[in-house]
Amino acid sequence: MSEHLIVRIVSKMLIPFILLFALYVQMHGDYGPGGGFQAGVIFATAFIIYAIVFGVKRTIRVLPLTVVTAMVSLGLILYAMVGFVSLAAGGTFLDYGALDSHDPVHGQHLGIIIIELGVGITVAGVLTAVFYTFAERWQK
Amino acid sequence: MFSLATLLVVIAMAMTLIRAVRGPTPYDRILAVNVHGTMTVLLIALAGFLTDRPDFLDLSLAYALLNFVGTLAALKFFKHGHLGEEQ
Amino acid sequence: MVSARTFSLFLVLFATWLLLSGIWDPFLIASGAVASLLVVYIAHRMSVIDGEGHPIHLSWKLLTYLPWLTWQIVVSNIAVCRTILSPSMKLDAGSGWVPASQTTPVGLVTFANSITLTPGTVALSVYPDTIQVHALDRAGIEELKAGEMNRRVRAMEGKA
Amino acid sequence: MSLALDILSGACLFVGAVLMIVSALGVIRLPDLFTRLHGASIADTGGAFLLLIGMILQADSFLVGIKLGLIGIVLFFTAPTASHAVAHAALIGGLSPDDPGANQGREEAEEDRA
Repeated sequence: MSEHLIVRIVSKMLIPFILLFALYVQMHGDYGPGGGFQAGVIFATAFIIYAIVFGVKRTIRVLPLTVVTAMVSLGLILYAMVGFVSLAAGGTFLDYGALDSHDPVHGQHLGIIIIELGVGITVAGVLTAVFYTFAERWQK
Repeated sequence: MFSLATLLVVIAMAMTLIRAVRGPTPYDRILAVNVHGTMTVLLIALAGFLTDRPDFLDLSLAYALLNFVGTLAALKFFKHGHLGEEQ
Repeated sequence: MVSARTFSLFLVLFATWLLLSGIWDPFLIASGAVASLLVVYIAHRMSVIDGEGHPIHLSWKLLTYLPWLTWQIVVSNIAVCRTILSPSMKLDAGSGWVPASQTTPVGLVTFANSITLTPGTVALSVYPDTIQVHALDRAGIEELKAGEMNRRVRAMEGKA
Repeated sequence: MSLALDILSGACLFVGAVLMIVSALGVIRLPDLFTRLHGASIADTGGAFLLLIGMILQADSFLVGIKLGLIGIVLFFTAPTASHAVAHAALIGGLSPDDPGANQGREEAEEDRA
Protein backbone atom coordinates (compact mmCIF):
# COMPACT_ATOMS: atom_id res chain seq x y z
CA MET A 1 0.00 0.00 0.00
CA SER A 2 3.06 2.27 0.14
CA GLU A 3 2.50 3.25 -3.49
CA HIS A 4 -0.84 4.68 -2.36
CA LEU A 5 0.08 8.35 -2.07
CA ILE A 6 -2.66 9.76 0.19
CA VAL A 7 -2.72 6.89 2.66
CA ARG A 8 1.08 6.92 2.83
CA ILE A 9 1.40 10.62 3.59
CA VAL A 10 -1.44 10.84 6.09
CA SER A 11 -0.11 7.76 7.92
CA LYS A 12 3.34 9.31 8.04
CA MET A 13 1.87 12.43 9.63
CA LEU A 14 -0.28 10.48 12.05
CA ILE A 15 2.11 7.81 13.35
CA PRO A 16 4.19 10.08 15.68
CA PHE A 17 0.99 11.37 17.23
CA ILE A 18 -0.42 7.89 17.76
CA LEU A 19 2.82 6.96 19.55
CA LEU A 20 2.73 10.13 21.65
CA PHE A 21 -0.92 9.53 22.53
CA ALA A 22 -0.05 6.00 23.66
CA LEU A 23 2.64 7.34 25.99
CA TYR A 24 0.23 10.02 27.24
CA VAL A 25 -2.35 7.36 28.11
CA GLN A 26 0.44 5.41 29.81
CA MET A 27 1.55 8.24 32.08
CA HIS A 28 -1.90 9.63 32.91
CA GLY A 29 -3.40 6.36 34.09
CA ASP A 30 -4.08 7.82 37.54
CA TYR A 31 -5.72 11.03 36.24
CA GLY A 32 -8.13 9.66 33.69
CA PRO A 33 -9.16 6.54 31.84
CA GLY A 34 -6.25 4.50 30.59
CA GLY A 35 -3.20 2.87 32.00
CA GLY A 36 -0.77 0.24 30.92
CA PHE A 37 -2.96 -2.08 28.91
CA GLN A 38 -4.67 0.58 26.82
CA ALA A 39 -1.37 2.36 26.23
CA GLY A 40 0.22 -0.87 25.05
CA VAL A 41 -2.62 -1.45 22.59
CA ILE A 42 -2.38 2.06 21.13
CA PHE A 43 1.41 1.82 20.95
CA ALA A 44 1.17 -1.45 19.02
CA THR A 45 -1.45 0.14 16.74
CA ALA A 46 1.14 2.64 15.51
CA PHE A 47 3.36 -0.25 14.38
CA ILE A 48 0.39 -2.09 12.88
CA ILE A 49 -0.60 0.89 10.70
CA TYR A 50 3.05 1.21 9.69
CA ALA A 51 3.08 -2.46 8.71
CA ILE A 52 -0.19 -2.11 6.80
CA VAL A 53 1.08 0.85 4.78
CA PHE A 54 4.78 0.05 4.37
CA GLY A 55 4.81 -3.73 4.68
CA VAL A 56 5.78 -6.12 7.44
CA LYS A 57 9.40 -6.53 6.29
CA ARG A 58 10.14 -2.84 6.75
CA THR A 59 8.37 -2.83 10.14
CA ILE A 60 10.56 -5.71 11.30
CA ARG A 61 13.60 -3.63 10.31
CA VAL A 62 12.30 -0.80 12.52
CA LEU A 63 11.25 -3.02 15.42
CA PRO A 64 13.18 -6.31 15.18
CA LEU A 65 11.78 -9.53 16.61
CA THR A 66 14.52 -9.65 19.24
CA VAL A 67 13.39 -6.25 20.55
CA VAL A 68 9.76 -7.42 20.64
CA THR A 69 10.73 -10.54 22.59
CA ALA A 70 12.86 -8.42 24.93
CA MET A 71 9.92 -6.04 25.47
CA VAL A 72 7.62 -8.92 26.42
CA SER A 73 10.02 -10.15 29.09
CA LEU A 74 11.21 -6.71 30.22
CA GLY A 75 7.68 -5.70 31.19
CA LEU A 76 7.19 -8.84 33.19
CA ILE A 77 10.57 -8.41 34.89
CA LEU A 78 9.68 -4.82 35.85
CA TYR A 79 6.41 -6.04 37.34
CA ALA A 80 8.00 -8.85 39.32
CA MET A 81 10.87 -6.61 40.41
CA VAL A 82 8.50 -4.17 42.11
CA GLY A 83 7.00 -7.10 43.95
CA PHE A 84 10.32 -8.46 45.15
CA VAL A 85 11.75 -5.08 46.06
CA SER A 86 8.74 -4.34 48.23
CA LEU A 87 9.14 -7.82 49.72
CA ALA A 88 12.78 -7.03 50.45
CA ALA A 89 11.84 -3.66 51.96
CA GLY A 90 9.76 -5.42 54.57
CA GLY A 91 6.27 -5.37 53.06
CA THR A 92 4.28 -8.12 51.38
CA PHE A 93 4.54 -8.94 47.68
CA LEU A 94 3.51 -5.86 45.61
CA ASP A 95 3.02 -3.81 48.77
CA TYR A 96 3.96 -0.49 47.13
CA GLY A 97 3.83 1.43 50.39
CA ALA A 98 7.00 -0.28 51.55
CA LEU A 99 8.98 1.09 48.58
CA ASP A 100 9.53 4.37 50.41
CA SER A 101 9.93 3.88 54.14
CA HIS A 102 9.42 7.59 54.93
CA ASP A 103 6.39 8.34 52.78
CA PRO A 104 4.16 5.35 51.91
CA VAL A 105 2.00 7.48 49.58
CA HIS A 106 5.02 8.35 47.47
CA GLY A 107 6.01 4.70 47.47
CA GLN A 108 2.57 3.69 46.24
CA HIS A 109 2.69 6.28 43.48
CA LEU A 110 6.11 5.06 42.32
CA GLY A 111 5.08 1.40 42.51
CA ILE A 112 1.95 1.93 40.42
CA ILE A 113 3.80 3.91 37.77
CA ILE A 114 6.48 1.23 37.35
CA ILE A 115 3.95 -1.60 37.31
CA GLU A 116 1.80 0.16 34.71
CA LEU A 117 4.95 0.72 32.64
CA GLY A 118 5.65 -3.00 32.85
CA VAL A 119 2.11 -3.87 31.75
CA GLY A 120 2.29 -1.36 28.88
CA ILE A 121 5.64 -2.64 27.57
CA THR A 122 4.49 -6.27 27.71
CA VAL A 123 1.15 -5.60 26.02
CA ALA A 124 2.76 -3.55 23.25
CA GLY A 125 5.32 -6.33 22.69
CA VAL A 126 2.76 -9.15 22.73
CA LEU A 127 0.35 -7.41 20.34
CA THR A 128 3.13 -6.58 17.88
CA ALA A 129 4.33 -10.18 18.08
CA VAL A 130 0.77 -11.43 17.43
CA PHE A 131 0.48 -9.16 14.40
CA TYR A 132 3.86 -10.27 13.05
CA THR A 133 2.84 -13.90 13.44
CA PHE A 134 -0.49 -13.31 11.69
CA ALA A 135 1.11 -11.47 8.78
CA GLU A 136 4.02 -13.89 8.48
CA ARG A 137 1.77 -16.91 8.15
CA TRP A 138 0.89 -15.81 4.62
CA GLN A 139 4.45 -15.29 3.46
CA LYS A 140 5.08 -18.87 2.39
CA MET B 1 -29.93 19.55 24.25
CA PHE B 2 -27.12 17.05 24.80
CA SER B 3 -29.58 14.23 25.40
CA LEU B 4 -31.53 15.03 22.23
CA ALA B 5 -28.33 15.19 20.17
CA THR B 6 -27.15 11.90 21.67
CA LEU B 7 -30.49 10.26 20.86
CA LEU B 8 -30.35 11.47 17.25
CA VAL B 9 -26.76 10.24 16.83
CA VAL B 10 -27.72 6.82 18.22
CA ILE B 11 -30.60 6.63 15.72
CA ALA B 12 -28.23 7.59 12.90
CA MET B 13 -25.80 4.88 14.03
CA ALA B 14 -28.57 2.30 13.98
CA MET B 15 -29.43 3.40 10.43
CA THR B 16 -25.86 2.96 9.18
CA LEU B 17 -25.95 -0.59 10.55
CA ILE B 18 -28.76 -1.34 8.06
CA ARG B 19 -26.34 -0.59 5.22
CA ALA B 20 -23.60 -2.60 6.92
CA VAL B 21 -25.90 -5.63 7.08
CA ARG B 22 -27.42 -5.24 3.61
CA GLY B 23 -24.09 -4.76 1.87
CA PRO B 24 -24.10 -5.82 -0.93
CA THR B 25 -20.39 -5.38 -1.69
CA PRO B 26 -17.68 -5.53 0.98
CA TYR B 27 -16.88 -1.88 0.25
CA ASP B 28 -20.42 -0.84 1.22
CA ARG B 29 -19.99 -2.63 4.52
CA ILE B 30 -16.61 -1.03 5.19
CA LEU B 31 -18.04 2.38 4.31
CA ALA B 32 -20.99 1.86 6.65
CA VAL B 33 -18.71 0.74 9.47
CA ASN B 34 -16.44 3.73 8.86
CA VAL B 35 -19.36 6.16 9.15
CA HIS B 36 -20.56 4.23 12.18
CA GLY B 37 -17.11 4.74 13.71
CA THR B 38 -17.11 8.49 13.03
CA MET B 39 -20.49 8.71 14.75
CA THR B 40 -19.17 6.64 17.66
CA VAL B 41 -16.37 9.17 18.18
CA LEU B 42 -18.97 11.93 18.52
CA LEU B 43 -21.25 9.72 20.63
CA ILE B 44 -18.47 9.07 23.16
CA ALA B 45 -17.72 12.80 23.37
CA LEU B 46 -21.42 13.60 23.81
CA ALA B 47 -21.72 10.90 26.47
CA GLY B 48 -18.81 12.54 28.29
CA PHE B 49 -20.71 15.82 28.39
CA LEU B 50 -23.96 14.12 29.32
CA THR B 51 -22.43 12.44 32.36
CA ASP B 52 -20.13 15.39 33.11
CA ARG B 53 -16.96 13.34 32.73
CA PRO B 54 -14.50 15.09 30.41
CA ASP B 55 -12.18 12.06 30.67
CA PHE B 56 -14.32 10.50 27.97
CA LEU B 57 -12.65 12.77 25.43
CA ASP B 58 -9.49 10.66 25.67
CA LEU B 59 -11.49 7.59 24.70
CA SER B 60 -13.02 9.55 21.86
CA LEU B 61 -9.59 10.57 20.56
CA ALA B 62 -8.35 6.99 20.81
CA TYR B 63 -11.41 5.79 18.90
CA ALA B 64 -10.85 8.35 16.16
CA LEU B 65 -7.30 7.01 15.65
CA LEU B 66 -8.31 3.35 15.84
CA ASN B 67 -11.25 3.84 13.43
CA PHE B 68 -8.82 4.99 10.74
CA VAL B 69 -6.46 2.08 11.32
CA GLY B 70 -9.36 -0.37 11.37
CA THR B 71 -10.78 0.87 8.07
CA LEU B 72 -7.41 0.60 6.33
CA ALA B 73 -6.77 -2.86 7.80
CA ALA B 74 -10.18 -4.10 6.64
CA LEU B 75 -9.62 -2.69 3.14
CA LYS B 76 -6.21 -4.29 2.88
CA PHE B 77 -7.58 -7.57 4.12
CA PHE B 78 -10.36 -7.55 1.52
CA LYS B 79 -7.92 -6.66 -1.22
CA HIS B 80 -5.25 -9.26 -0.49
CA GLY B 81 -6.96 -11.75 1.80
CA HIS B 82 -4.20 -11.24 4.37
CA LEU B 83 -2.27 -8.46 6.08
CA GLY B 84 1.19 -9.59 5.04
CA GLU B 85 3.59 -8.44 2.37
CA GLU B 86 2.30 -7.49 -1.06
CA GLN B 87 3.73 -9.73 -3.73
CA MET C 1 22.91 15.58 13.19
CA VAL C 2 19.57 17.06 14.14
CA SER C 3 17.72 18.66 11.28
CA ALA C 4 15.32 21.56 11.71
CA ARG C 5 12.47 19.23 10.79
CA THR C 6 13.33 16.77 13.56
CA PHE C 7 13.56 19.57 16.09
CA SER C 8 10.24 20.99 14.94
CA LEU C 9 8.59 17.57 15.28
CA PHE C 10 9.92 17.36 18.83
CA LEU C 11 8.48 20.79 19.65
CA VAL C 12 5.09 19.93 18.14
CA LEU C 13 4.95 16.63 20.01
CA PHE C 14 5.93 18.25 23.31
CA ALA C 15 3.33 20.99 22.84
CA THR C 16 0.71 18.35 22.07
CA TRP C 17 1.68 16.52 25.26
CA LEU C 18 1.30 19.67 27.34
CA LEU C 19 -2.08 20.45 25.77
CA LEU C 20 -3.34 16.90 26.30
CA SER C 21 -2.05 16.66 29.84
CA GLY C 22 -2.88 20.09 31.24
CA ILE C 23 -1.32 19.07 34.57
CA TRP C 24 1.69 21.21 35.44
CA ASP C 25 3.46 18.60 37.51
CA PRO C 26 7.27 18.49 37.12
CA PHE C 27 7.29 14.72 36.85
CA LEU C 28 4.66 14.68 34.09
CA ILE C 29 6.36 17.48 32.15
CA ALA C 30 9.68 15.64 32.37
CA SER C 31 8.06 12.41 31.23
CA GLY C 32 6.50 14.39 28.38
CA ALA C 33 9.95 15.46 27.23
CA VAL C 34 11.22 11.87 27.48
CA ALA C 35 8.16 10.58 25.62
CA SER C 36 8.60 13.15 22.84
CA LEU C 37 12.26 12.17 22.49
CA LEU C 38 11.35 8.49 22.33
CA VAL C 39 8.70 9.16 19.68
CA VAL C 40 11.13 11.26 17.64
CA TYR C 41 13.64 8.40 17.84
CA ILE C 42 11.09 5.81 16.67
CA ALA C 43 9.82 8.18 13.95
CA HIS C 44 13.43 8.63 12.84
CA ARG C 45 13.89 4.86 12.64
CA MET C 46 10.66 4.60 10.65
CA SER C 47 11.99 7.47 8.49
CA VAL C 48 8.66 9.27 8.59
CA ILE C 49 10.29 12.65 9.36
CA ASP C 50 10.58 14.23 5.94
CA GLY C 51 8.78 16.70 3.73
CA GLU C 52 5.93 14.22 3.42
CA GLY C 53 5.55 13.23 7.05
CA HIS C 54 6.09 16.57 8.73
CA PRO C 55 5.47 19.36 6.20
CA ILE C 56 6.47 22.53 8.01
CA HIS C 57 7.04 24.43 4.78
CA LEU C 58 3.36 25.25 4.11
CA SER C 59 2.63 26.83 7.46
CA TRP C 60 0.94 30.21 7.36
CA LYS C 61 -0.78 30.20 3.97
CA LEU C 62 -2.92 27.41 5.36
CA LEU C 63 -4.66 30.07 7.43
CA THR C 64 -6.02 31.76 4.33
CA TYR C 65 -6.96 28.47 2.67
CA LEU C 66 -8.92 26.90 5.54
CA PRO C 67 -11.69 29.54 5.81
CA TRP C 68 -12.31 29.27 2.07
CA LEU C 69 -12.40 25.46 2.30
CA THR C 70 -14.82 25.69 5.23
CA TRP C 71 -17.15 27.85 3.16
CA GLN C 72 -17.00 25.35 0.28
CA ILE C 73 -17.82 22.54 2.70
CA VAL C 74 -20.83 24.43 4.09
CA VAL C 75 -22.21 25.17 0.62
CA SER C 76 -21.80 21.62 -0.64
CA ASN C 77 -23.18 20.14 2.58
CA ILE C 78 -26.42 21.98 1.94
CA ALA C 79 -26.50 20.87 -1.70
CA VAL C 80 -25.94 17.19 -0.89
CA CYS C 81 -28.49 17.27 1.95
CA ARG C 82 -31.04 18.66 -0.48
CA THR C 83 -30.30 15.83 -2.91
CA ILE C 84 -30.62 13.14 -0.24
CA LEU C 85 -33.85 14.55 1.17
CA SER C 86 -35.55 15.15 -2.17
CA PRO C 87 -38.22 12.48 -2.60
CA SER C 88 -37.53 11.74 -6.28
CA MET C 89 -33.75 11.79 -5.94
CA LYS C 90 -32.84 12.50 -9.53
CA LEU C 91 -29.12 11.88 -9.73
CA ASP C 92 -26.62 12.92 -12.34
CA ALA C 93 -23.65 11.10 -10.86
CA GLY C 94 -20.50 10.32 -12.76
CA SER C 95 -16.76 10.56 -12.80
CA GLY C 96 -14.28 12.76 -14.60
CA TRP C 97 -10.68 13.93 -14.67
CA VAL C 98 -9.58 17.13 -12.99
CA PRO C 99 -6.19 18.69 -13.76
CA ALA C 100 -3.89 19.14 -10.75
CA SER C 101 -0.98 21.55 -11.07
CA GLN C 102 0.64 20.82 -7.69
CA THR C 103 4.29 19.84 -7.83
CA THR C 104 4.86 18.22 -4.43
CA PRO C 105 3.21 15.06 -3.05
CA VAL C 106 1.93 16.99 -0.04
CA GLY C 107 0.28 19.59 -2.27
CA LEU C 108 -1.35 16.84 -4.29
CA VAL C 109 -2.62 15.15 -1.14
CA THR C 110 -3.98 18.44 0.18
CA PHE C 111 -5.86 18.97 -3.07
CA ALA C 112 -7.21 15.40 -3.19
CA ASN C 113 -8.25 15.45 0.46
CA SER C 114 -9.93 18.83 -0.01
CA ILE C 115 -11.92 17.33 -2.89
CA THR C 116 -12.92 14.35 -0.76
CA LEU C 117 -13.69 16.50 2.27
CA THR C 118 -16.16 18.54 0.25
CA PRO C 119 -19.38 16.50 0.16
CA GLY C 120 -20.53 15.81 -3.38
CA THR C 121 -17.08 15.09 -4.76
CA VAL C 122 -14.71 12.22 -3.97
CA ALA C 123 -11.19 11.72 -5.29
CA LEU C 124 -11.10 8.24 -6.81
CA SER C 125 -7.46 7.97 -7.79
CA VAL C 126 -4.54 10.35 -7.80
CA TYR C 127 -1.94 10.75 -10.53
CA PRO C 128 0.89 13.30 -10.64
CA ASP C 129 -1.00 15.72 -12.90
CA THR C 130 -4.65 14.65 -12.77
CA ILE C 131 -7.13 13.42 -10.22
CA GLN C 132 -10.05 11.19 -11.07
CA VAL C 133 -13.11 12.58 -9.31
CA HIS C 134 -16.54 11.11 -8.73
CA ALA C 135 -19.33 13.62 -8.20
CA LEU C 136 -22.92 13.28 -7.06
CA ASP C 137 -23.75 15.99 -9.58
CA ARG C 138 -21.65 16.38 -12.69
CA ALA C 139 -21.71 20.15 -12.20
CA GLY C 140 -19.32 19.54 -9.29
CA ILE C 141 -16.70 18.21 -11.70
CA GLU C 142 -17.11 21.19 -14.02
CA GLU C 143 -16.62 23.48 -11.04
CA LEU C 144 -13.42 21.67 -10.06
CA LYS C 145 -12.20 21.80 -13.66
CA ALA C 146 -12.58 25.59 -13.51
CA GLY C 147 -9.68 25.28 -11.09
CA GLU C 148 -10.35 27.65 -8.20
CA MET C 149 -9.47 25.06 -5.56
CA ASN C 150 -6.51 23.84 -7.62
CA ARG C 151 -5.11 27.39 -7.78
CA ARG C 152 -5.53 28.02 -4.08
CA VAL C 153 -3.79 24.78 -3.09
CA ARG C 154 -1.02 25.54 -5.59
CA ALA C 155 -0.54 28.98 -4.03
CA MET C 156 -0.43 27.48 -0.53
CA GLU C 157 2.19 24.99 -1.61
CA GLY C 158 4.58 27.86 -2.23
CA LYS C 159 7.70 27.40 -4.30
CA ALA C 160 9.26 24.11 -5.52
CA MET D 1 -24.34 36.43 27.08
CA SER D 2 -24.48 32.97 28.55
CA LEU D 3 -28.01 32.51 27.20
CA ALA D 4 -26.91 33.47 23.70
CA LEU D 5 -24.04 30.98 23.98
CA ASP D 6 -26.44 28.26 25.10
CA ILE D 7 -28.76 28.93 22.19
CA LEU D 8 -25.90 28.97 19.70
CA SER D 9 -24.38 25.75 20.99
CA GLY D 10 -27.81 24.11 21.20
CA ALA D 11 -28.45 25.04 17.58
CA CYS D 12 -25.05 23.64 16.53
CA LEU D 13 -25.68 20.39 18.40
CA PHE D 14 -29.18 20.00 16.96
CA VAL D 15 -28.20 20.75 13.36
CA GLY D 16 -25.13 18.53 13.67
CA ALA D 17 -27.17 15.62 15.00
CA VAL D 18 -29.80 16.10 12.27
CA LEU D 19 -27.01 16.10 9.67
CA MET D 20 -25.87 12.75 11.09
CA ILE D 21 -29.39 11.39 10.46
CA VAL D 22 -29.40 12.84 6.93
CA SER D 23 -26.01 11.26 6.29
CA ALA D 24 -27.20 7.87 7.51
CA LEU D 25 -30.28 8.28 5.33
CA GLY D 26 -28.01 9.02 2.38
CA VAL D 27 -25.91 5.94 3.06
CA ILE D 28 -29.12 3.88 2.99
CA ARG D 29 -31.00 5.57 0.14
CA LEU D 30 -28.36 6.38 -2.48
CA PRO D 31 -28.14 3.79 -5.26
CA ASP D 32 -24.51 2.65 -5.42
CA LEU D 33 -21.25 2.70 -3.50
CA PHE D 34 -19.76 5.82 -5.05
CA THR D 35 -22.86 7.92 -4.42
CA ARG D 36 -23.10 6.55 -0.88
CA LEU D 37 -19.62 7.93 -0.25
CA HIS D 38 -21.06 11.43 -0.65
CA GLY D 39 -23.71 10.68 1.95
CA ALA D 40 -21.02 9.45 4.31
CA SER D 41 -18.92 12.56 3.87
CA ILE D 42 -21.74 14.69 5.34
CA ALA D 43 -21.28 12.86 8.64
CA ASP D 44 -17.51 13.36 8.42
CA THR D 45 -17.73 17.10 7.80
CA GLY D 46 -20.97 18.88 8.65
CA GLY D 47 -22.22 16.50 11.30
CA ALA D 48 -18.95 15.95 13.12
CA PHE D 49 -17.74 19.55 13.07
CA LEU D 50 -21.06 21.12 14.08
CA LEU D 51 -21.35 18.71 17.01
CA LEU D 52 -17.75 19.47 18.02
CA ILE D 53 -18.36 23.24 17.80
CA GLY D 54 -21.51 22.86 19.88
CA MET D 55 -19.53 21.00 22.53
CA ILE D 56 -16.61 23.47 22.44
CA LEU D 57 -19.06 26.32 23.13
CA GLN D 58 -20.27 24.43 26.22
CA ALA D 59 -16.79 23.41 27.42
CA ASP D 60 -16.22 24.50 31.00
CA SER D 61 -12.43 24.44 30.85
CA PHE D 62 -9.74 25.34 28.35
CA LEU D 63 -8.44 21.76 28.41
CA VAL D 64 -11.76 20.28 27.31
CA GLY D 65 -11.94 22.70 24.39
CA ILE D 66 -8.40 21.79 23.32
CA LYS D 67 -9.18 18.08 23.38
CA LEU D 68 -12.31 18.59 21.29
CA GLY D 69 -10.18 20.62 18.88
CA LEU D 70 -7.67 17.76 18.67
CA ILE D 71 -10.49 15.31 17.88
CA GLY D 72 -11.56 17.70 15.13
CA ILE D 73 -8.03 17.84 13.69
CA VAL D 74 -7.69 14.05 13.73
CA LEU D 75 -11.06 13.68 11.98
CA PHE D 76 -10.09 16.40 9.50
CA PHE D 77 -7.09 14.34 8.39
CA THR D 78 -8.37 10.78 8.70
CA ALA D 79 -11.98 11.01 7.47
CA PRO D 80 -11.26 12.04 3.85
CA THR D 81 -8.32 9.63 3.73
CA ALA D 82 -10.51 6.71 4.76
CA SER D 83 -13.22 7.75 2.26
CA HIS D 84 -10.66 8.00 -0.51
CA ALA D 85 -9.18 4.61 0.43
CA VAL D 86 -12.62 2.99 0.20
CA ALA D 87 -13.32 4.70 -3.15
CA HIS D 88 -9.95 3.74 -4.58
CA ALA D 89 -10.24 0.13 -3.39
CA ALA D 90 -13.71 -0.13 -4.95
CA LEU D 91 -12.40 1.29 -8.22
CA ILE D 92 -9.52 -1.20 -8.24
CA GLY D 93 -11.97 -3.90 -7.20
CA GLY D 94 -13.91 -3.36 -10.42
CA LEU D 95 -16.96 -1.25 -9.50
CA SER D 96 -17.84 1.22 -12.25
CA PRO D 97 -18.06 4.85 -11.12
CA ASP D 98 -20.11 5.98 -14.12
CA ASP D 99 -22.84 3.42 -14.43
CA PRO D 100 -24.82 2.64 -11.27
CA GLY D 101 -26.94 0.20 -13.25
CA ALA D 102 -23.95 -1.99 -14.00
CA ASN D 103 -23.03 -2.02 -10.32
CA GLN D 104 -26.58 -2.93 -9.42
CA GLY D 105 -26.29 -6.06 -11.55
CA ARG D 106 -22.86 -6.77 -10.15
CA GLU D 107 -24.00 -6.22 -6.60
CA GLU D 108 -26.87 -8.64 -7.03
CA ALA D 109 -24.47 -11.16 -8.52
CA GLU D 110 -22.22 -10.77 -5.49
CA GLU D 111 -25.20 -11.10 -3.22
CA ASP D 112 -26.15 -14.35 -4.93
CA ARG D 113 -22.62 -15.60 -4.65
CA ALA D 114 -22.44 -14.77 -0.97
